Amino acid sequence: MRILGILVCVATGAMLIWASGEFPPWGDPNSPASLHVSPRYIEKTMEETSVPNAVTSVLADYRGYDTMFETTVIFAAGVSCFMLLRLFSGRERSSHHYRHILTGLTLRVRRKGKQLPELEEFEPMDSLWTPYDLILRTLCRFLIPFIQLFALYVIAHGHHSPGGGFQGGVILGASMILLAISQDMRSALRRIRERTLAIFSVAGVAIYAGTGALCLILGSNFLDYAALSRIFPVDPVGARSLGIFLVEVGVGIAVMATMIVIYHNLASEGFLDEGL
Amino acid sequence: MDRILEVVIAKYNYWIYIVLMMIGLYGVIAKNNLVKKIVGMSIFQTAIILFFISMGMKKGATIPIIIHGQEASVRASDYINPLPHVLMLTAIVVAVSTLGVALALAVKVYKEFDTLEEDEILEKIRKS
Amino acid sequence: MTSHLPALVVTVPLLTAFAAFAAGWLRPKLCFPVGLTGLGITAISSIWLLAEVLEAGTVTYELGRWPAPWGIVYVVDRLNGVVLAAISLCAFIQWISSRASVKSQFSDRIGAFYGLELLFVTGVMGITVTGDAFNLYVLLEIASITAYALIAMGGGRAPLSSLNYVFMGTIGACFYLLGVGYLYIMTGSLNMADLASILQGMRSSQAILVAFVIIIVGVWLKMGFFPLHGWLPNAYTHAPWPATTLIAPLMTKVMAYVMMRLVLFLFGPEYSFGVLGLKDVVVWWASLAVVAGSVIALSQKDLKRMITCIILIEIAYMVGGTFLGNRSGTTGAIFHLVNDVFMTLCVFLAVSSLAFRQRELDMDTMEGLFSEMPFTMGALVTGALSIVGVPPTCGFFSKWLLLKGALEAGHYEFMVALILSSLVCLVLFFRVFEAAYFGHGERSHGHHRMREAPLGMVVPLLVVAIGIVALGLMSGEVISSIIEPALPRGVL
Amino acid sequence: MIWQLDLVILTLVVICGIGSLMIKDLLGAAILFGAYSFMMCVLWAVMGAVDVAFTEASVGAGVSTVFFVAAVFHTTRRTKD
Repeated sequence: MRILGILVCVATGAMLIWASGEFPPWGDPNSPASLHVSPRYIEKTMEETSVPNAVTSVLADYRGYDTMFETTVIFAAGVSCFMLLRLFSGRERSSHHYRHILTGLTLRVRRKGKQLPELEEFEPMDSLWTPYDLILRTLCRFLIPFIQLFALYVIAHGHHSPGGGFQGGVILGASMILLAISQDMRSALRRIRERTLAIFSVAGVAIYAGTGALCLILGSNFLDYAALSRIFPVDPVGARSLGIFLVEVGVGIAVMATMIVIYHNLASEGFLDEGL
Repeated sequence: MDRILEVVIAKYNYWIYIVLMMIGLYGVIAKNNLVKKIVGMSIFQTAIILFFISMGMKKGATIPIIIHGQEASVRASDYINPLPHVLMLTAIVVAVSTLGVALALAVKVYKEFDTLEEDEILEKIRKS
Repeated sequence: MTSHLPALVVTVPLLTAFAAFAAGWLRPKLCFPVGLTGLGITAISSIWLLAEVLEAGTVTYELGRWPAPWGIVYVVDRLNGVVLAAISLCAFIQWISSRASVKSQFSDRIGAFYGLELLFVTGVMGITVTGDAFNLYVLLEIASITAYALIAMGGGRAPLSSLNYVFMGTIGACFYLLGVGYLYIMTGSLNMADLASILQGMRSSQAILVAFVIIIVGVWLKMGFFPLHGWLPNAYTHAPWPATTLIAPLMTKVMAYVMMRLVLFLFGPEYSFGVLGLKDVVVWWASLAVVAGSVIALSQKDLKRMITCIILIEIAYMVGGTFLGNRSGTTGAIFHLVNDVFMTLCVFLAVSSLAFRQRELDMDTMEGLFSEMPFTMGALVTGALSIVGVPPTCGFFSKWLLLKGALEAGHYEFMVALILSSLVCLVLFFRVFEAAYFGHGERSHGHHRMREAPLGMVVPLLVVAIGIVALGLMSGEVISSIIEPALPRGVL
Repeated sequence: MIWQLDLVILTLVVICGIGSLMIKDLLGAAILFGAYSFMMCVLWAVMGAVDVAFTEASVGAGVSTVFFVAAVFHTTRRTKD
């Protein structure tokens, strides 16, 4: 296998490098990639969508259809993780964790159905055990609101600066993951329940696809945000900007919920009681 | 000699990207451990993303956010090509989705076979 | 409304998937009817779209109303119109048929399962309809990720097979993406029509050649073409039945469609067949793959695995037929693709109804099935005859065209491989039927009599079986009015 | 864009990539993969792809690493290669 791998890699690599001889020099402003399609995005973004960040306007408008499926991909991944790992009831864990009280080391004992004899230095880490670390807890409690605030800023300010729905959604999701790591999974789940997460993840993607479908119902093409000017008091260019904002919010919600779902299912093997 | 140096300077970036891709590809094909294979897969995907990003690069240009106050006179050569960035945002999302599903599968495989080494798993299958 | 049909065929299953997933959390009973409605609308609109295309020619749809090279467009011509209709019908029929087994196997996660199935359909429909090279990659990943998850639900070895599929599938998709990157760096465009017109002037470029090779290898990996097929038999065998009957007929066929689209339309026949000179090598290779697939299929004992291995043979037919590069061969390949969707669906559905009543599918446990499950076995016979290539089933006509194409191109080895593999298929299915027909009477002890599969499975199965024969009877019309005009000009 | 900086970061990326494949401990591999992603993110920021760099910093170096650690925690750290 190893030799085969090396052979395949060397052959492919040699072929790719051979072909790279024809590429335009690295960073060449006159390469076909910079001259053929892309100038319009840069020159017309203000005029056609009134969004200064060309990446956002291309992402959510010119090629908004790709982004809709990008959100769908992450939604599909969340649903897949849920479906593959989630265990609903009555299954016993294959391993148990014990914590050495003096050193804080964690041991894992893999014995199906059997418990270890009671030992004084070890405490079992079952679903009722909660870690307690004052520094970690306090720090995270202070940190999480700011992380979430920043995430909201990233989502809302994607028109003018780097960022947007996806990045903001990941940061929001990461703040909840941090909560689950620093405290425990059950208290994180008490803040935002599994059912809520599932509904959020589907609602986020549905906002995106629904915005597109709304444009279709309003008589224009799918995802043609200019049609939104018929129901919102904005001109067609402003409507594009508005449409971009709407879908970014949808992406943010979907990504946040999906990231948390994936983490919860991976970190608890689908039991959703204890995390890392 | 000068010509060779010129070619090297113009192209060495591409070569390093391709080397990186091949490291990842080797990881997927030849590694024995399933999580290592997943790491290799992610490296391969990220290297392709790097290759795409470098296509949009223009020397002497700035990031693709139109500077405030200059909206009237935008020249395309002043800003980096945004299209590869958009494509690669999508590709990053695809990469992390694949990673999530692959890790979930690896956890399931471990539950079933109690090991992550491919040869040991095949051995167990052959025995049963 | 008719002008929005290309968008509807993708967005309706997408929105239905969300609805089904949400229904799984709120009212699980609603999942099935919601999906049924969605797939029904999809099937109707794709057939309507095909009619529209036959009447008015190629339909283009600009998403977000951005013109072609800047925005993403959907282009529907005769080739993908007919593939779309086949896929959506197949998904609709499969949806009805798999109801009972989904209910019994996945009652606690029914919403997630149905949601993923619908997303898979969205993915394959989108791959077929899109006119943008990068959009194809994103949709490909949707179809793949959902397929990984659906396959891994089989239990036992399924997660391992699925993980293998993840690795191979991701390498394939990455190769495709890398090839698109090579095309983009040389041309600066992602739109297929635009790319095709720019590539006209770049016939001798090394980078384009490498892009062609990488893209085709990536697609072959996804298709399971012979030396790259390692993931396919395991993944489809260990998958749960409702997932196999959906994924096996669609995934590989759609990738075969992608190969045809790229070879015939993006790179163009002059380039793919003329300039490169890879044509003969690929046809030889396909012949080899047909033989290898037959050998692999012959060595299987399990019925499910055996019919899975037949897919390998069918895929090799399509590759070979496409690369024959003449009119009959390419027409045969396209027609075979459409037929194969239904043939595979028929055989898989029939075997899944057998499996629904009887857990093990060894050749030895099949005695007396003809008298116990006459309708299921009848449909299985029809599907098998079509795969072997017996008139009047549709499989005969596409194989005939492939043979004709091979004869015209002078590729006798492909003809030999075709005939040989048909004989192998005959032997394979004859083994099954012999066991099922003649084994009656010497029943092993303790074997209770099996009932016919439930009505919800038998009716769709019979519809598919009748459809195969009908498609065969109408093949002349289908070929002359839909498939032959679909070919690009360069194919002689 | 300064080519010396570019070269240094590229070298670090390659080293982290090889390291995460070579190291004989899956947790270490996960952390090195996080480092690899972060170097990648720096590289993209240098190339002017700020949005992509932002995404990679939050996804590749952040969430992906957490996923890896979660998966390794529930399986094993042992690896033969």
